Amino acid sequence: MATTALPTTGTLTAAPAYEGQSGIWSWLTTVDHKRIGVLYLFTALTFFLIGGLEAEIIRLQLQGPNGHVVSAELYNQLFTMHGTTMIFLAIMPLSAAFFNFLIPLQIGARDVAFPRLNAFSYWVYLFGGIFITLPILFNVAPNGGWFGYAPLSTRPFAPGLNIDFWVIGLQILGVSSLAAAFNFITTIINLRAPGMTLMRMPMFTWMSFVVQFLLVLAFPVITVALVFLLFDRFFGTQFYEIAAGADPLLWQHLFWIFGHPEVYILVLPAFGLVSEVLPTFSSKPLFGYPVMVYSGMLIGVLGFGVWAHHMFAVGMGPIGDSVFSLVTMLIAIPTGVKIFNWIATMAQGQLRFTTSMMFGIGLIALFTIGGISGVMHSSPPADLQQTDTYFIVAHFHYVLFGGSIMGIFAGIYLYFPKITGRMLDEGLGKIHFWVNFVGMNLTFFPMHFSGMLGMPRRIYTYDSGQGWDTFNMMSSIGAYILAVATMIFVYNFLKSRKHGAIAGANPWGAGTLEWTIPSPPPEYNFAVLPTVTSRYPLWEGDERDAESARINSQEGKTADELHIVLPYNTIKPMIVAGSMVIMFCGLIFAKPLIFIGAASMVVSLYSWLLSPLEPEHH
Amino acid sequence: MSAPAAAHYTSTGLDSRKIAIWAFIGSECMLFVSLISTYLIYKGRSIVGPFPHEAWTSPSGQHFKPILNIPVTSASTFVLLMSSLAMVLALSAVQNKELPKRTTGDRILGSSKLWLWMTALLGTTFLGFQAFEFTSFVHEGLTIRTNLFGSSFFTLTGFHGAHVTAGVIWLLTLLAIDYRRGLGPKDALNVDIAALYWHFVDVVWIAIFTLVYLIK
Amino acid sequence: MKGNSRLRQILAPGLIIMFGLALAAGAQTYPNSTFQPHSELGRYIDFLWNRLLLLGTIVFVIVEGALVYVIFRYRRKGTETEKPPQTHGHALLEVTWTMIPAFILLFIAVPTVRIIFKTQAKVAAGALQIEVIGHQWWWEFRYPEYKITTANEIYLPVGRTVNFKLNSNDVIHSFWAPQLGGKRDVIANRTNYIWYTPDSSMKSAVWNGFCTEYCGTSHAKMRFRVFTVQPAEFASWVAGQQKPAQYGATVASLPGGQATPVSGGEPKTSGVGAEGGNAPAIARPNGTPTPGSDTIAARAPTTGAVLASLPAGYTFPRNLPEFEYAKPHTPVPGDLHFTPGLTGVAARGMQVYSTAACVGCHAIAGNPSSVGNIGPNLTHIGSRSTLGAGSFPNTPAYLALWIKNARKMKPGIIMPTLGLNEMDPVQKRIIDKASGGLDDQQIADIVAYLSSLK
Amino acid sequence: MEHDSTHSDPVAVADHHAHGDDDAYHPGWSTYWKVALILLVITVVEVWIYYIPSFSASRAFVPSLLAMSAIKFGIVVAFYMHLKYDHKLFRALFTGPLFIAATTLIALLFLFGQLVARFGPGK
Ligand code: HEA
Ligand code: HEA
Ligand code: HEC
Ligand code: CUA
Ligand SMILES: [Cu+2]
Repeated sequence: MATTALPTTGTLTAAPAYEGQSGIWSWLTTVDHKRIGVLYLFTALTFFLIGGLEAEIIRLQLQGPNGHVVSAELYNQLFTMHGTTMIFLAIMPLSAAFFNFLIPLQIGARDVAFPRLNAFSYWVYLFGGIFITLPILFNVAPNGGWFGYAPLSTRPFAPGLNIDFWVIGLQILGVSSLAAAFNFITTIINLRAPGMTLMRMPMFTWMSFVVQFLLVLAFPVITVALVFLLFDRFFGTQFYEIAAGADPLLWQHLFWIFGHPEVYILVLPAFGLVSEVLPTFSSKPLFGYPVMVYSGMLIGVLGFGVWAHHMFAVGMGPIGDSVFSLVTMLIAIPTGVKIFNWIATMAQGQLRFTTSMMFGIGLIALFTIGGISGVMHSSPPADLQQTDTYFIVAHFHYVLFGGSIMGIFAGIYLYFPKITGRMLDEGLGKIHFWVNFVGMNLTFFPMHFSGMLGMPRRIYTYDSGQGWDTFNMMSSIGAYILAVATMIFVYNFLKSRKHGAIAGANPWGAGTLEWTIPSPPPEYNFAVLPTVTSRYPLWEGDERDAESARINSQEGKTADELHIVLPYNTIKPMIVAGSMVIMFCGLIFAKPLIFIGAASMVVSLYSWLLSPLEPEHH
Repeated sequence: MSAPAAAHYTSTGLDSRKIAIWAFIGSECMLFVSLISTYLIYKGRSIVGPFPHEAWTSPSGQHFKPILNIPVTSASTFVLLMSSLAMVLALSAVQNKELPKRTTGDRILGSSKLWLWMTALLGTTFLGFQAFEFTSFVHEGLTIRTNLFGSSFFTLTGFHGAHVTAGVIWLLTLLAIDYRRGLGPKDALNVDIAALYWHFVDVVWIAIFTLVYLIK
Repeated sequence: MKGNSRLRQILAPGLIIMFGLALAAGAQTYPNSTFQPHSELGRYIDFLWNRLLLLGTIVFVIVEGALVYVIFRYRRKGTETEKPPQTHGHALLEVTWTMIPAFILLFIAVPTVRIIFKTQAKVAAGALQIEVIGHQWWWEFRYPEYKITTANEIYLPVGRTVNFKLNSNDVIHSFWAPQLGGKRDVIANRTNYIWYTPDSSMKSAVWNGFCTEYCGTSHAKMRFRVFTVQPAEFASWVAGQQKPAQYGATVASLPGGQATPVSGGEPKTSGVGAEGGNAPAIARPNGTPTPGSDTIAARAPTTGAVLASLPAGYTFPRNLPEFEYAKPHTPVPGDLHFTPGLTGVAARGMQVYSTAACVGCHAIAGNPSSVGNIGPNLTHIGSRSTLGAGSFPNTPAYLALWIKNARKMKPGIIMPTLGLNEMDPVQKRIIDKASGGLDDQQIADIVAYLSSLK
Repeated sequence: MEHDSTHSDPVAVADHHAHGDDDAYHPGWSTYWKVALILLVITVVEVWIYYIPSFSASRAFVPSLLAMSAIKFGIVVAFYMHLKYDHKLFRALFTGPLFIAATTLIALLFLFGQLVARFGPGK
């Protein structure tokens, strides 16, 4: 339907996907950022379904008072794993899928700066994700909540394996995120095509750039916090040992120094995606580009100064409370600027309501609600009534689901054609949007009420007569609707991958560099490195842009024919990743594995580092 | 001005690896700050001794000296600082490999192998000091499990020691390459990156030495 | 346009459903609502909340209004001949929408900071001190001024500022009685405070309290009750609590009928010696303050209490319909049964209790063998209205089941399963005689004993 | 509006100055040994004042130690890590995180009452 009405440019033949690159082995050994991006996409979507399934069971349990679908023990594992999965295994990697696939295309590069490191990041993520997810099948999944407060997570209070999986799993995932972040920082700084100045970079790349710095600065802190916990649990140190006089707030501070930047890590890529979607479907450049850049940076920097707003109830004292409160409120300003600039981007445009656009607008509408409730938490006395209730749960689902997930869906609908060469079904897409939109609000809006009416979070059961029954029922119905929405999407995704309409290079009439190359892009992305003279080379560029776009949209030639040197495929990063995970498994299962894993890791690492990346240049 | 297809064009003209190592060092700042903060936060909060700067008598009457040994640590600090000097000389030797060496001084200063060995050796000496320190602490009754001070002290200095160890291995790897095929200006960047890492580990020690050892 | 009509098609019914559900919700009462403050702290918060809600609504309306306007105004009609104006920005506009939010925030920030300092100031002299100690998963409350230790229930005199001093022996908990004020975390190795004054104009009432920091398996069942009572009632309660435990020659009968409140349903208490029903021998506060059969005159607390009219031992009346919400309704697992028709004898129960495992964990002032401090103080357990930190009503029927298999009723707790031939869900083994299993008759005796401890 | 290179792009502008990394200016032996000497001297002074009981008990002790170690830190970074001569990008990559790290450290010490007496509510 709507697809046919869209302007399409470029030739309408589906480029054969990754010629000579099929079969399992090619996926295991690939170092191509696009294929790694696809791996990330599929893996993360799978984890999203798993996290969603966990949420559905949570909602089933809470549908009415005194529910007994699951036991207290299992419930606690479910919400811990739901939060952990959604944050570390679904949204972050979904963003990573876009980093991988898009950043090199948007800046006119042939690959990321360190292709093998990139593969390594993915494999570490996959193995780490499996490591932390599997235990729930054996009823030993992590059960300390997604922020695993000490001392509840220490050995005396959590003697089982549950938290071991969590500590080690997060440690593993941290390696993946850090490695990827160094890679993308370098890529964005150093691999921009000629003329692609920083202030011409597409907004998605910009926001990703900010996110990489957040990762690089936030993850070491949680690494340290987790190391302490790991040492406490395995080697008898006393960092969180209350009997030894430890201060339980140490964990909280370290966690949230990571945790708050983390929430911007989750939302800024979505902001970036929406900043691509809105101009595309408004046929107008992004409004206030420089301000959008600076506000993104400001959000990132301020994000390091607000962590203790998660701790207004811990008794920090009036000075600490006030300072963190004020800095938190400040963040509303740059975020507001983004919201208004997006609306201004749409104003005076010619809006096309594709599915992608609808999700993009959905983000503006819903994130604002979450942002406003965020500001409500930022007032410490008021937060004393809100913290640890469903009001908070409402807030963070509005920003996470209404922000990150909506943005990511907008991105998936926008970039699916670029990734696969085929269009997603727009009809199903719109149904998906509306069911999703209704379900989302029905699930999470009532939580504002149940929270302010006194319902604490993380309770596996509640009594009748507390005034919460109706709101919980609404939330549960909403969650079932969301499940339907998600299934529609999954169906659309799987079907269109093989049977969608052929997309062509630029099905949406978008303006940025990635739309100048065929869909899916050839291995080498750009036959010639493009010359960039403007922010939207396809809209505003001069003849030089047009010329490189013309050459690049041609297809058919192989890298060899074009004398483009591509890195060798290699299995080594995967072996290093696997060895590392085996090493960590040793802590839990059998000590010898530690040495086997470490030895194998060192050997494969040397072998990786000492083997050439690519053929000698001619 | 579009770049030739095969060349590895970079926007800044800088080598990607060097950008990455600096980003890595930035990240390490947060790592060590977390560790140092923890040490300082827990300073004076241990319930039982031994303590860093104060003597302590246990309820059972056992007496413990202040545990930190400033003279020994000063010596090891000196060693680490000198290793940084050796490291810059190693780098400059690699960079200037092709320059003619006229005097003995030139030849000594120009020997990358000498300076790499020297750096690695000084690094190892530092680690030796640390091993000595750790074992003597354990003998005096302070282990990583004893109290908050023990946990945070050993973890902080242990993390630093692990970084030094990794650095030594890195240096030995470079040395192996130097013996196999010689390191020349082409490799300067590789050596430079190792050097940046090495110096960073050194500056972290400068901070630790003051914050942990000297301030009471 | 197509998209538009679909929008209406889908949005309209959605809104109607939402509205309908909201109305349905309005029919209920909200006993834990944070919107009805009953202390000065509550009112400060309410003031901030109202302002936040107002400003938040304004921002919401502006943003969503602008968004909706733009959506409808600038839809592509398909008839456009040229590109829309390619604006890149507008300095003045952008400055404006930076400044306006900043200005709005000022109206939040200023009162916020003032209220922070006001509510965290040093508490006024003469406040009632209450030490709160969080345990997995129950609350210990101490009144140092009166040397009272109790659990899971707090009595507060209206009009007197109360300063809670919060500590934990294990993990982090959080102390929250929503209608009285905000919450404050309860943390080991760190003493926290929160203070407020229950409104003096209030009539005696009961409030639900919750642990709001996730603290492990039974976090959901770590509740408590706050009774805000008139000063005279408080004084009487204090006097009662200060006495050591007394039990007369009381007999608890747990007569025929199914003693088990079944899973999923309301407890079937008919025929059980429950709620003072047909257990006349246990003097229970049957909906009215019970004068008690006390012989020892308690020393009355001094703080302005009018004692004359009330003898020692006031407890808040149970079963008042308006406080239904404070009565737990949690069903008991269906496979937990108690032999019907047993009659417990308190004197015997005292003997059994004092030689059973109980004394290792529980203290009863007046019972010299019962000095444990792992579990709640049971000195006046008979005067409390709930069991298991607000999980079950404190009636003989529930108490018997609790002693028989507490772990089945409240997952993960330290209190072991004590009933003979019962399955301990934590240790995963059957409790036998050798491991101290109590048969139903013994339990009935203990119930009689404990119930008599008013 | 800002279509072309009038917009400052620190990284791209710098292209014209740096011709590949190998050419970056590095100081030589004469600088290196002087730096080493300064480091040495400062370290000696640090340890020395540690052993002057009257000084190490005075208020000036901690600030002077901090100042000295900051100087050592600074010159190693500036000269041995040749940040002083290198591309300003590297300086940004280092000082940005360092700033956030240092602020975090100070904030944490403040929050845990290691810098000033804590203000507590209640009693
Ligand atoms: C995507 C993730 C994300 C994002 C973007 C945010 C954004 C914000 N968050 Fe949120 N937050 C979370 C995820 C996120 N949060 C999570 C997961 C938790 C719970 C963690 C847990 O406990 O499990 C949490 C918890 C949380 C708390 C702790 C609550 C508690 O536990 O007691 C606080 C307190 O201040 C807070 C505040 C804010 C603020 C002020 C913003 C701001 O950035 C929002 C700014 C945006 C706007 C304000 C809207 C747009 C602005 C305008 C239209 C301008 C005009 C507006 C005004 C003048 C108000 N958040
Ligand atoms: C981005 C993050 C994200 C997302 C998208 C979601 C999505 C959802 N979340 Fe949650 N949530 C969190 C992050 C997120 N959440 C976090 C961080 C916490 C805090 C955890 C903690 O306290 O530690 C939390 C906590 C949380 C709670 C509170 C639990 C408690 O405190 O006790 C609830 C309760 O309703 C809830 C519900 C939901 C629902 C109904 C969805 C829905 O949107 C889900 C919709 C459903 C799907 C998307 C999948 C449906 C798919 C199928 C049915 C098919 C499955 C098929 C196969 C697997 C083959 N979430
Ligand atoms: C190993 C310790 C232990 C033993 C033995 C033990 N208890 Fe308990 N008891 C507890 C703990 C802990 C709780 C609090 C449980 C909760 O609510 O989370 C408790 C709660 C109770 C309560 C509810 C108190 C309240 O205010 O909610 C009663 C009544 C009780 N125990 C009676 C007994 C009796 C009778 C026995 C012996 C037959 C006994 N207990 C043996 C630890 C113990
Ligand atoms: Cu105690 Cu939750
Ligand atoms: Cu936050």
